[in-house]
Amino acid sequence: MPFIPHTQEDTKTMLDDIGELSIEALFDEIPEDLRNGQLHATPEGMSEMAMLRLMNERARQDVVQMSFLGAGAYEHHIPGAVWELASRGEFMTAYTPYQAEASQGTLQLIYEFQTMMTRLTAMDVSNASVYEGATALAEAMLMAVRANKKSRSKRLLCAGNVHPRYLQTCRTIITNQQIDIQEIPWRQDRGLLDHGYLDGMQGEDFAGLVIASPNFFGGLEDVDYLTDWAHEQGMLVIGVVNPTALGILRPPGEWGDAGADIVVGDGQPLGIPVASGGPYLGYMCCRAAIVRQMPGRIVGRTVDLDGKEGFTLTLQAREQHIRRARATSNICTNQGLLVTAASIYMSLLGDQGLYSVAARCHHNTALLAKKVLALGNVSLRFPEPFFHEVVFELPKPAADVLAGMSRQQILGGYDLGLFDNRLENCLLVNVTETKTGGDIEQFVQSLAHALE
Amino acid sequence: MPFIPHTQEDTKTMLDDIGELSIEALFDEIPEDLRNGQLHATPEGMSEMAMLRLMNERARQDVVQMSFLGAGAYEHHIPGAVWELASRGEFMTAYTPYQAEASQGTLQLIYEFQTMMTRLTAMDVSNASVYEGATALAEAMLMAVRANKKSRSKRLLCAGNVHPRYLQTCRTIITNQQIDIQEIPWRQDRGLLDHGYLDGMQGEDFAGLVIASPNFFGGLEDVDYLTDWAHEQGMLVIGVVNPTALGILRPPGEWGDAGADIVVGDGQPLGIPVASGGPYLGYMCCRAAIVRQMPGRIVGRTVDLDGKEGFTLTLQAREQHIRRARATSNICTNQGLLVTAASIYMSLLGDQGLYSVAARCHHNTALLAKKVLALGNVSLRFPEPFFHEVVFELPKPAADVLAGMSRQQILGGYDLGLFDNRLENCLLVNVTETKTGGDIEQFVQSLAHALE
Amino acid sequence: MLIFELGNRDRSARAQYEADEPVTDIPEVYLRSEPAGLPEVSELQTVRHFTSLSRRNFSIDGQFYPLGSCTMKYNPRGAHRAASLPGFLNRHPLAPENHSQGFMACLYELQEYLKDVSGMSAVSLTPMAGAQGEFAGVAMIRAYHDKNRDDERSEILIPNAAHGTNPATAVMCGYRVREVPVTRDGDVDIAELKDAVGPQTAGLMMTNPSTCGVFDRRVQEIATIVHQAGGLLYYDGANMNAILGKVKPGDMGFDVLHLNLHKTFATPHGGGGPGSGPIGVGEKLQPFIPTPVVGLRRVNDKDFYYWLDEGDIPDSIGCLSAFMGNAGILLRAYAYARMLGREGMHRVGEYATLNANYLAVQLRKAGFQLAYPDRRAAHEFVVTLSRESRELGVNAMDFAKRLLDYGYHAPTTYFPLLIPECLLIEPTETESREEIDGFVQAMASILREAKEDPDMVRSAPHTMPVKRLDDVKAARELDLSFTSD
Amino acid sequence: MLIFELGNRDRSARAQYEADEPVTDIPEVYLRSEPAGLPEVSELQTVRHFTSLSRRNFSIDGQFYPLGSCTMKYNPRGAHRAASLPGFLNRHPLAPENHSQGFMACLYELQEYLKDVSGMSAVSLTPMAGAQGEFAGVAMIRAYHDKNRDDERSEILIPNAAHGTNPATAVMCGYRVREVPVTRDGDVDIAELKDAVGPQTAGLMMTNPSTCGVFDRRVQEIATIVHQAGGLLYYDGANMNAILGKVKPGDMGFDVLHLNLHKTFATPHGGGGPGSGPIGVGEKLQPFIPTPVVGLRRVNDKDFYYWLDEGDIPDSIGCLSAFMGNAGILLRAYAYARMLGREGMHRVGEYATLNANYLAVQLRKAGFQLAYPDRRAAHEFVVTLSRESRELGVNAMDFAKRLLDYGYHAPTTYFPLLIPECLLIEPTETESREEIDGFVQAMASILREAKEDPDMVRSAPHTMPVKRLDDVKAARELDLSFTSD
Ligand SMILES: Cc1ncc(COP(=O)(O)O)c(C=O)c1O
Ligand SMILES: Cc1ncc(COP(=O)(O)O)c(C=O)c1O
Repeated sequence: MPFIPHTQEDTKTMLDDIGELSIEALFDEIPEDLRNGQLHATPEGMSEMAMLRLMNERARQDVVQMSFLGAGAYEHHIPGAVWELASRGEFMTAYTPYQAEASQGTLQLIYEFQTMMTRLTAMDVSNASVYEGATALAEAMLMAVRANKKSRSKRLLCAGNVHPRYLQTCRTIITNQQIDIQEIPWRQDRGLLDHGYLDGMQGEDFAGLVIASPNFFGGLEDVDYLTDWAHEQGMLVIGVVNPTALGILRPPGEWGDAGADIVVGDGQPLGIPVASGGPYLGYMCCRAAIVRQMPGRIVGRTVDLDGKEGFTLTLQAREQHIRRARATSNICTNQGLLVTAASIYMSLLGDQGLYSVAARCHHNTALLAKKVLALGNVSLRFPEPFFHEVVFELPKPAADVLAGMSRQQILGGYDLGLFDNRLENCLLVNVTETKTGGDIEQFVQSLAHALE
Repeated sequence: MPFIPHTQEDTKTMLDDIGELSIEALFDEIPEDLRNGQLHATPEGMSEMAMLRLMNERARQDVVQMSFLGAGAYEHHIPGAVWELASRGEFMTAYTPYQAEASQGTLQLIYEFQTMMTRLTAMDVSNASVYEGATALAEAMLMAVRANKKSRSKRLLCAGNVHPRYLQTCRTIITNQQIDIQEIPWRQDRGLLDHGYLDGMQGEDFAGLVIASPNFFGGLEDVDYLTDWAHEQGMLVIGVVNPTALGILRPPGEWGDAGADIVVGDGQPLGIPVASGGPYLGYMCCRAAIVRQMPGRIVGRTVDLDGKEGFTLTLQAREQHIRRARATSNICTNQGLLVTAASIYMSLLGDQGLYSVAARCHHNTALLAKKVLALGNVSLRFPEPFFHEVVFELPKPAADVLAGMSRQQILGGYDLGLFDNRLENCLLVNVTETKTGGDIEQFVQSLAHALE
Repeated sequence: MLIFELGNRDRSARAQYEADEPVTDIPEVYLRSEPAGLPEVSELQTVRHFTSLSRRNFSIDGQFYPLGSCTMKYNPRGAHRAASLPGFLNRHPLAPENHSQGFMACLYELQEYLKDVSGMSAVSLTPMAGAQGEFAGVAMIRAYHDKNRDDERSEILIPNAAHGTNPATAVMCGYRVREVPVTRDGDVDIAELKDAVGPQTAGLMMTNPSTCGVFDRRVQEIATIVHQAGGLLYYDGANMNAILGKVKPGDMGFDVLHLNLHKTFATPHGGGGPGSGPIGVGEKLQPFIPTPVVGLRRVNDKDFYYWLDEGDIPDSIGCLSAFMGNAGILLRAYAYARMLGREGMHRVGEYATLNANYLAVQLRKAGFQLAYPDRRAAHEFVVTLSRESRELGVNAMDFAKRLLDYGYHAPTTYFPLLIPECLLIEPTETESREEIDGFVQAMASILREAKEDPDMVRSAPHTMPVKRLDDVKAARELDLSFTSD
Repeated sequence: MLIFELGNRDRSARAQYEADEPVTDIPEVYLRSEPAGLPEVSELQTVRHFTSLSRRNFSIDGQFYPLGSCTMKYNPRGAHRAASLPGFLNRHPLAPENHSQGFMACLYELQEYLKDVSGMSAVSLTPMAGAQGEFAGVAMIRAYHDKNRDDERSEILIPNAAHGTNPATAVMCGYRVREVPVTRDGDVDIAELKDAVGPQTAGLMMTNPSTCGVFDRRVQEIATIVHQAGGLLYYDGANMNAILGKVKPGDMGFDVLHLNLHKTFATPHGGGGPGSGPIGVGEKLQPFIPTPVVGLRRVNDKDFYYWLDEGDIPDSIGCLSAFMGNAGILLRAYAYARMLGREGMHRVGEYATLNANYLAVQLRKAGFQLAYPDRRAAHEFVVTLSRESRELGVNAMDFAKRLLDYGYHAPTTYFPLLIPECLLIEPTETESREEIDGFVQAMASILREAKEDPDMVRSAPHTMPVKRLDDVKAARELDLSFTSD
């Protein structure tokens, strides 16, 4: 039987030992009228060979186009070693490291991951991941409400130019707890947050302020101003940051005078394929003072009975399996394997490598922008600086242009009309280090063609 | 530097310790005029990313057609677990198990492989592999000459319907030692060896007789008759056998009254992709009495100082690293990783699985033959039984038909005109378990079309 | 050794990137002034380091791993390969639908299979783990009551044996939690339940078979009681492996549920994730289902799969992540479902149950005490070591740690909370009789050791990379990231 | 436990095949009457068994592996992935040329690069390991003399330090072997060579740098002597890593050589293979090159790669296998060559040499005796422990075994044969200074232990899965396959 090792003889011996004649008898406590597991929609089983053939056909059916689409998921080169190592059975088929002595590998790895993330963000503490970027932001909002002792508010200010689905996800999650999100509008001319709007909020009680930089448009906010302003108002600052960008950008721990309080984002760019949407990993970092409000698992270094260094899950009193209804979150299973991949990725790249990747993404995006602008009928919707995403204002709806480019097997970007109907003619384009000069040229020609 | 960990500081410290100022100085014993390693044809280096992009393009450039081509390399379903396990670093990046205590994994695995191969072939002993099927046959011929104490001959009789490249390879290798191969013709009407020809050889001194069954045409020889005849003549019998076939066919250890003396073949069908030609693995089995004439590595089970079971390379006095000029062969590196894959494959399938695979190959081939014959203008070149390859006689040259089928992205088989110009209109077709009824239908239609 | 200690300034795996010109067109104020301090190691050092870390882990591939409630069964490599096909891995989540038909066909069919096994009328695959499925489910219950302007309902009932995520979820959804005790034989105490329900009851969350390892025989009565009080019933499907293909939660009367694909559908746990927790709903809750969902329509006489979004499901509780969930896990589960097929699903529940009952019987014969000796084991069961703890001073944790020395991962310890000194043991259907027998022998040996040399058991493990760790120090002197001074 | 001992009649990994109807249309006389006795295990048992076996191995991914003459360097995973692309793996070796252009382009370019680094005028990639390369080379030498009707040449000269494959190969090609001694400083003894050459000399096989780890300074003189006697020179390229991108064997005067791609070009050794041993030839031997070779011509103004076969190379010694060699290894080597590029190749030789000299110097400082103290180490060098063996009774094998306990694979022991109690040590360029320092420390510790507690060293290893094995029993009471009675 597929995946079941029992021979007929095994089954018989085992039933003899139990003292029953049939497996069916073992279900005798289940009310008779419930015992009807008849399956109708499920087809007959197939061998691995037939299944792989089917999946191969399905996978091949979807032509993967040359992609300039980012908008929250980014195509990067993933070193061959990353998944060769991460797929080792000992990583892939282990459970959460509840038995520390038998899970030192995973535990040390998480400790190293935490270290890498705190260094990248210049924060004190990292957890062992949450689901992905949007849920990380939702957890950060809840955390800010819990952690902000100065504020009694259940309201948060949030950048209107954070990834729109992040905001939607946060709404889904936190409104159940009667927490309100107030959006900060972005300036039509710059794509950046409207500081004037903040002036109007002066003195109101909010638990926290969410800043995304790079924001959804790829632009860089005045994070120092925003951070200091929020801190003056007694708010906690939550930064939402693409980790690749931190290869070149100033880390949120250094924003303003005191740095951000919580930093979250999606770790997907760190060695994880775009993979149709997941699994990715949400990362979360914070200042030491508020670690007890952090959701999710955290690994600490300690010693064993002999005084030897070892690693273990710690501060578990924050978690649902100990604290139940009083836990910081209901999260249990997180994204362990992706943490493994991201750790290997960061180890292979190191500071220089991540700098080079980020710089190449930026250079490529700038090069593409230059060439696109040279077409004449396209302009930059928002001024520089941008990181690796840029918004073009087209002479016609982005949706039509994308359809045209798609016919040339190019996935040209994200139609910002979906985000805001004032941006109907705007295209959000991402260029990573995977693109060559030739690819960029192809994009420009395809765009020109689609604009004709 | 790619793959080299040295920082500038490392290099400097190390040179200081050596007492030199530059790496170049370390080459000072090499005559000056030789130190010109200038490379001209080698391009500049590229990153892994760029290399993978290039290789992806190259790999995609070659459309892989639906293939009915066997002729020595067979497409089978390879369970996902096979290479997931075989690619583990501990298997893949280990050397030959010279330090037995630190290589018990590989050593036990080879012992298990040896056991599987002896059971499959019903022979006493297996070695740990040679390069592939053709060289295995060459080694077997040399071995027969050494091992046959009754014969002083340096001549061998070899089936003319063994894989033609096997025969060529043997010629390349053994003629240097003034060993002669005499081909036994195959009968034009049956594709099987001409027993009448053997009658003519009665009484001549040959060291061995090579029988392939299934032979190159997929047909099954009268192995009992041939084996007994050869033994009566004082020859050793060398069987060449596709291991998949042994899922259903009588093993060479049971041929005739005494069984074959040496059995070889290519282990590729056991979990190894066709992979453009290699690496595969040559397997070699023999009777216990002549194990000391076996080339290549052999693992034995023994005990350690504490009496605990362990595994080690044994009978090394046969091998070049000990015996040098008096070794049984010059082979050193063999096909270890492929042995690993084949062992995992055989473990996953077991007797029932290998039976089922072999049976499905045969049924599929028989089904295809039936449908092809129904076309009316094609006939079977040779009568049944066949295993999983069959020869069709077409109304026009096979080369033309193949070209026609290729336009429909079907690799229709092997043009036997390349093998023997009397078979110009003959097509050798292989069907394995990977083909569905629909695939077979497609073949038939494509063939019909190409014959129009 | 930590990877940071292996490093050396300026070292890195240089084949992995082309060193690039510095960024000068972004004003300096935006830029990093110092390197972050990522590891500085070569490619070989990286490979060796993570290879070596992996070897310090127990895993299904390495060990029998009878962790109760976690369903640690074999993770088919074929499913892994299927999900790793480049066509799936390189597909952007926002790729247009007409370039996503193969992928979406898999998801659509998976939705159908999950409806089939759960007896529900709609499924959303988007939750990324069991806990997120629970969240979605309870949020739907809330949305349902809200829609009905039934604002008084502020409480979720949860049996006290429940998994921690259940109460935590209820609170995340803004509810109070009221625990309902279970009786001595592990079923929910009906009398207490009747006392507890009322107009304040939003719903009840329940796992069946429960984390006590028994199937609640009165589940239909429970459903009636809660429904009559106007509450809805949430089914925590983490234990679905016990009854897969045998019983459907929909038939028991549940309104909403989640399934843990990383348990029942054999996707790898990855050392803590990723998971996937699709939810299924009955008709009442269908309008509230989280987005996106894959829909199917006919276009030009061909099947066309499309995304149902907020526009299509206006009362949806909304989305739960930036994209559509843990696609790769869904593909693995789909592949597994196809390999099992109808009969295979039936067998999962059957042999999981057979193995659990066999193991329970053998442990009882070996002298261990079952927490519910008169009950059938579902796919898991509870052993209590309170007698051993009392009489020999060797407790459940000691047994657990000593098992590691025998090469077995420990069962879940001290859960469910209501049973003292307990081990929750789940062998799963993919383990052989021989493996189970080996485990029984190890347990019997430890029992002998506990009598003859209790200190040895109390100080176990002895063969792991570390001995027992100082958890108090870990929590008191927090060391959560490496600083090299 | 052997996999056969895990099994249970009728068990198997049933997802892996569809049980099929018996074969009835083949007469029974051809059919197997009894099952073979392959393992009968489940998929999980298989995965667990082979995972566990793998963990009983040292490997580059796990350990520093300074096995002299074997060039155990990092095997880039990127190259592995490149060669594992489905387009390459699923391609049939006899697929038509017009469906093989991408694959053949890689091979063609690899031929060009190997010509470039070796200084030869043609390359054939078909030999499947070093030894088969040697075979092809010596067979070509034979074919050359035969073609010239120079039938008296019956002897191949080989320095006594040579690798065992060299003499074994000469014999396989029908030659007698005559050993030429090396001098005390490791170079071939020119006087002895002059004595040895003559009209019977077919050629000389030589490794340079030699397996003594030194570069023969008079290689050009040697070439002249052999050439003047009418012999040809074979270069065993197993040690090419030492001089890659620095010196070309063609410039030294060699007529034919092989390269071990599984050494110099970093393809994985796989626990004993596969390898690849392309051969390069100068103009004299070009007509005899083994087939197939990839050729390039222009067709319709486009590059077209095609196979050169016996028809194109009529004097070829012929083919060496059923198809065209270990394609997958060639692809890996090609990927590696592309990543290294021109400068990268230069660096390989440089840093391999730097590491070897550094390690030699540090070991000398730690009190060890180098076999050739006055010579530069090439990429490897020889330590002799004859003093330790004499004075402390701890020999080279004891050091080797004790190193395993320290987590280092042992260097090559007792080779080259002419140096007593020796270790042949090759660190390769991919190891870091820290790793090398760690090895030196381990050697120094063992030296200390050898003085203080020699029995402990003599009975090493102590931490491996087994202690020293009884090789005599293994050879006397042959147990080469498992029989369950
Ligand atoms: C009974 C039960 N419910 C819920 C969960 C939570 O599932 P997840 O870890 O996927 O969030 C678990 C997981 O351990 C569980 O065992
Ligand atoms: C010097 C030398 N020559 C030849 C060989 C033989 O190469 P292969 O093992 O690839 O056949 C080796 C391999 O160990 C070697 O070290």
